[in-house]
Amino acid sequence: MSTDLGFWVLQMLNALQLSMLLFLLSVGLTVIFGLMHFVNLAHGSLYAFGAYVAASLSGAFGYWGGFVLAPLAVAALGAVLYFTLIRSMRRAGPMAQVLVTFGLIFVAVDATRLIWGDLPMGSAVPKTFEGQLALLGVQYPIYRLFIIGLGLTVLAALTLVLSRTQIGAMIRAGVDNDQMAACLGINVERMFMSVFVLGCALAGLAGAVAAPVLSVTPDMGLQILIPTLIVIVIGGLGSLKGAVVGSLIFGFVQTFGAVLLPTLNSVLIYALLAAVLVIRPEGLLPAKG
Amino acid sequence: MLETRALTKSFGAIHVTKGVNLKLEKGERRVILGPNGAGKTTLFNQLVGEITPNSGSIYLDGQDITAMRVADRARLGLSRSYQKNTLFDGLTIRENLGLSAAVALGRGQGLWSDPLQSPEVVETVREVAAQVDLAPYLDASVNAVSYGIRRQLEVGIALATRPKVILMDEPTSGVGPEMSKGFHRLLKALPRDLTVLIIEHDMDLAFDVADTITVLNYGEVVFDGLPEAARSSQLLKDIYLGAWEDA
Amino acid sequence: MKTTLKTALAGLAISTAMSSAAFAEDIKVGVLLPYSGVFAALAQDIDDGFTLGLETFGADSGATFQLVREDTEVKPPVGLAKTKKLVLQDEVDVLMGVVSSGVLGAIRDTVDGAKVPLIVANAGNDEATGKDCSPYITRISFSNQQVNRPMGQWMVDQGVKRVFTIAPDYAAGRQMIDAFTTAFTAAGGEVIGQDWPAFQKTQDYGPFLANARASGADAVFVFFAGGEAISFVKQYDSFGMKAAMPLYGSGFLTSSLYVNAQGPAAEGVITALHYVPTLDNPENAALVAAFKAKTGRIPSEYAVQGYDSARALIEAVKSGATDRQTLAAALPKVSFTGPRGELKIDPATNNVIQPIHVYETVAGADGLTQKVLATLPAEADPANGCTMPAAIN
Amino acid sequence: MFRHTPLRLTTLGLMAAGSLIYAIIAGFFGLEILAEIAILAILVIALDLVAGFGGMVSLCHGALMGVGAYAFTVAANEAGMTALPAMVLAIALSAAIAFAIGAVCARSIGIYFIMATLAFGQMGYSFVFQSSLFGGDDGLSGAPRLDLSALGIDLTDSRTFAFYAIALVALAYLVAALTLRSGLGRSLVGLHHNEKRLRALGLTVWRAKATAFAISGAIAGLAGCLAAQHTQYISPGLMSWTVSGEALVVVILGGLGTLVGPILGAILFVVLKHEISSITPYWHAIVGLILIAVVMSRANGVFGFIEARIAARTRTRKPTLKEADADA
Repeated sequence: MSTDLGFWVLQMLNALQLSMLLFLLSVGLTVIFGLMHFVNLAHGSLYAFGAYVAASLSGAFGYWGGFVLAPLAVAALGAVLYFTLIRSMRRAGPMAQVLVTFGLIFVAVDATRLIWGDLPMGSAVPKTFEGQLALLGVQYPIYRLFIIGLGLTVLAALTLVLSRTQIGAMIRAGVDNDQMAACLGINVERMFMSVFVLGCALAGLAGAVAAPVLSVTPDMGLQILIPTLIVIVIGGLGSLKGAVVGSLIFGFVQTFGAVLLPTLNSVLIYALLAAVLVIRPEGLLPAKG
Repeated sequence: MLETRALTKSFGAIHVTKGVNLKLEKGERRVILGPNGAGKTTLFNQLVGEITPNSGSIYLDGQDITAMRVADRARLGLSRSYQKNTLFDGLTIRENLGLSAAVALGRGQGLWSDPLQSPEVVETVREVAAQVDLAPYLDASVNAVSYGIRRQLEVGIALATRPKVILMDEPTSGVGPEMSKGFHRLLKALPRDLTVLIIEHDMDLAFDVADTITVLNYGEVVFDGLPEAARSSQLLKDIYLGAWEDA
Repeated sequence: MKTTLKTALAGLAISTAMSSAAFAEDIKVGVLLPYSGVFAALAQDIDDGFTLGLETFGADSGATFQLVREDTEVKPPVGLAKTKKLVLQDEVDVLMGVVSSGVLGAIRDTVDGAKVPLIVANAGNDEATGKDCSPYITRISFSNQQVNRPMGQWMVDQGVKRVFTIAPDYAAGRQMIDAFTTAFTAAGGEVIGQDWPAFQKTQDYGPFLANARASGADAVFVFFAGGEAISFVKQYDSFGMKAAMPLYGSGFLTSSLYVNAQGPAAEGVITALHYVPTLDNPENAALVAAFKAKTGRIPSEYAVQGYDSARALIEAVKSGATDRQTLAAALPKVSFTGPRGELKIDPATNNVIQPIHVYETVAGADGLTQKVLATLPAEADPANGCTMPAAIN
Repeated sequence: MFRHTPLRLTTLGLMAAGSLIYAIIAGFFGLEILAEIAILAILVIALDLVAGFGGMVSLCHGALMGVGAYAFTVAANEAGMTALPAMVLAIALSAAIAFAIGAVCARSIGIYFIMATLAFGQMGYSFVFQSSLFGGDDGLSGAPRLDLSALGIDLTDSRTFAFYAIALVALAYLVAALTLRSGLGRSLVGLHHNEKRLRALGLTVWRAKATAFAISGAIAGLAGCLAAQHTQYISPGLMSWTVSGEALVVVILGGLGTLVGPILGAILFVVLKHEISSITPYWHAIVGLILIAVVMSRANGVFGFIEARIAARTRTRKPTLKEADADA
């Protein structure tokens, strides 16, 4: 440990970077839940799929090719899932949804093994983002700053869309009360599909962005699932603010836990989740009431 | 038997009950009248502890129960039925009544025997089934019987706890006039030592059952007295019927 | 329930060409590998290496080898059930495989109790040839301490005096690092800090890298394997730490199996392992050529472990072993010069004794390759509480 | 509420007879499979008790099983207890921990309950994984088997052990069935259908939930003891959330809230897994597809499907057990 200010700045940036990566992943999941009351355990698998697509396209199309195409590919997969499974499971209750999407995880892991093999893949950081940047007295990897920036951009864009646009108003109405939304003449079905597909695209984007930082392995979706769930449950299912707060809490607890309480680190986040659920059974910032 | 003193509850700036004073004697049958939104159900919710009042106090049999939890009040002999059916769907009517009786007998956490087959529970189920006319349907699933029967079960479950005080929230809500009348006949046949508080919006039926009448409007008690006095009260007609017509 | 019959039939059988059918022995080999799960790639390499080894050396052994493959799924209870199946139902003469130390720990008592020889082709936990050693368990792969211990002295010799260590918080991680630090401090080095990120739960190594950088160490010594190794090496590079604080580690970090996914980030990382595909000896040249011809891949350390397991089995058969009892007695006595160099089995522990190769990952003509910097002499592990019973036959 | 319909009794009888006969004739590997089925069956009985009847869908039952397995092994190996007291202690500890989890999670419902139990389970998993006392990820070996030599029973023999495992399944079933018949069991079913009403009738809801969870935890602990005695080796993998997820899969596959169905599910699952994994290493995908198909079919698992068919044919009363969260 260090008393050096730069050290703590560095750790702050690390925490922020992890938070933003988790935010990209959890925001789609939480908005889908808020709107459709659908629990998609396979969300992590969509992220893995995005990472694989990005990593395998980076050879032919470069980083930016994967950056653009991976979210699109995952969105397309999301649309297929929506029409085959999700739509008919919407009213089936949380347990049936948990189980169907649990089954999907099994299928997804083996599908990635069949398509891309068992060996991990990697992709490179784009040339423009190689190296480090001097910031607040520390040298920090540019690519990580890019992740932070991207997370903030997506957050800003989603906030704008939700608060300023008509579709945003519809989504908010839908989260508050689906019957009311239907009464207002909103095509609920189409809105659900768009939101689901958008959530998938964001998961794909998170995968594409994570690919150069992490290794791309068949079980990466399963590994990220628990952190993502913790984020949205701490934050409160269904709310954008909750996803932000949850991501920040997770990122900071994980990072500073590793620095300050290394022996307890892996238990810490679960203890925090349990504490939140005991005190606020619906999370810190639930979408409703 | 049941008493409230200056019971007040507000949600934000809106008072749903405002300084409500009620006093029921043992065996009294009181009907609460009032237009929609007068705070009748909110009053019930406070009496049984499902919501907490902002101020004021509640006494059951002389004991201050204001801060007591729902289940603890129930165990002291306070029981209620709901305006919207709150049954154990999927179970049979016998099981619904039996569960209620078993819990009230303190056997809801027992591990060693089936309370539904214990003599006390069987006897209670039989008696309550007779009181609310459910004997022919005992083995039917709740899902399989008509709405009217379910309404009777709603009250039956509350009765099966063998309460000292029973609160009924519009027991005949949504039920046709014929059935409604029959139901009031059943109510009148209840033992005289049971203290009954009923929310009712059908005035004729209310006057038929009530020993005393309380009228709530905008959360305040605007009338408290005998049915005859209520019937002739101009104030009651203005407020109650006026609001009724507005609604 | 027809499971029993079907699984028995499902084991693929291969047989090698026989030169003299006159005294042909039929050796039934139970192969225990995690064909599904996170170590599936390792299982494939070991399996390919093993079958190549049988084809290469089996021809003049006078025996045929029938393989019964079972998937351990990297789950100890599954591995145990499959072991019992192979031992009790298929009645195999010898077991081969086991990637994870957890599975090895789970099956140890069963193997020992049933007196079936087991050739360990990967799992490196020190106990297996330490306090939990068995005359029936012969390890042809490596032990966690064996791979890392020699780096302690070597790094001090290179002028590295102060290190920071990082490894995942699980048994293998601790054993690898502890073996290194013990040797390193004994040689006069100083360990100035240690971090143990949660195993398979850590996505971001940033916090640990910041700790390492703040420590002011001369170098960082780490152990990571598989996907974690890729993430770590890339993140280490992205923080620009390689220049000021060179990265050393256990050789699994930059294994030839994973190094291409790490890309340029792995260049300059110096690690030690019992095998790298660029070792310059005729045995290795033969292996690399044959393995490439068979699979199109470069053999990894896992492939060579499978390959040498086959070689050891065949050497034992050639010495006259034919069944469980004789194979168990013969296996610890084998010694040969293979792609890794000269191998023999330590009679005190039944662990392999082999040279360790220090190598640097460098850019080559097609992708990354390994430049061997030093070959450190073979050294037996301390017995660590292993008391091997006297000869078993 | 839980009833022993003729179909259920028949199915139980057939499964008991089938497994006993199989235990007599099976080969060595068959006996392994039988023990594996028994462990899973006990775990899913525990899970069905709370999830199927009480609507408390738990993702920490794998961890509770792990508590039983670890407590048993540590008590026997480190504290030097003999197998029977170690078993009693392990089951009591599982029950106590389950009681605490149940009490803490009593206010959470639906997906929040699932997530809260997931958190507690993973907490235990992470703790054991890193704890040197519990052998970390390498696990612990050397758990003893119950010594019944006084009765002339030798549990080190695989065949005898299989009979013992079947007996423990019967014990777990009996405990679960008796619990469901008890006042607590009746309340549990009532809670699932209408928690608010039961509270208004005077039930201390958190205590009923926690007690039911404790009994379920005790049964899971028994599964853990059996697992530890079977493999005589335990590892943290036992406690991972995916074990709980798989148990939930088995409950659904068999028929939620039927108690008999999940046992059938355990048999099907283990046999299916071995069949498919002997054909392809990609068996997870096939199990996943089967699971999706079963849940999508809206039938209450295999046994629920059979029950519904027979009910429809004989036109007797409708099965009263609905999908766990039909009212969620």
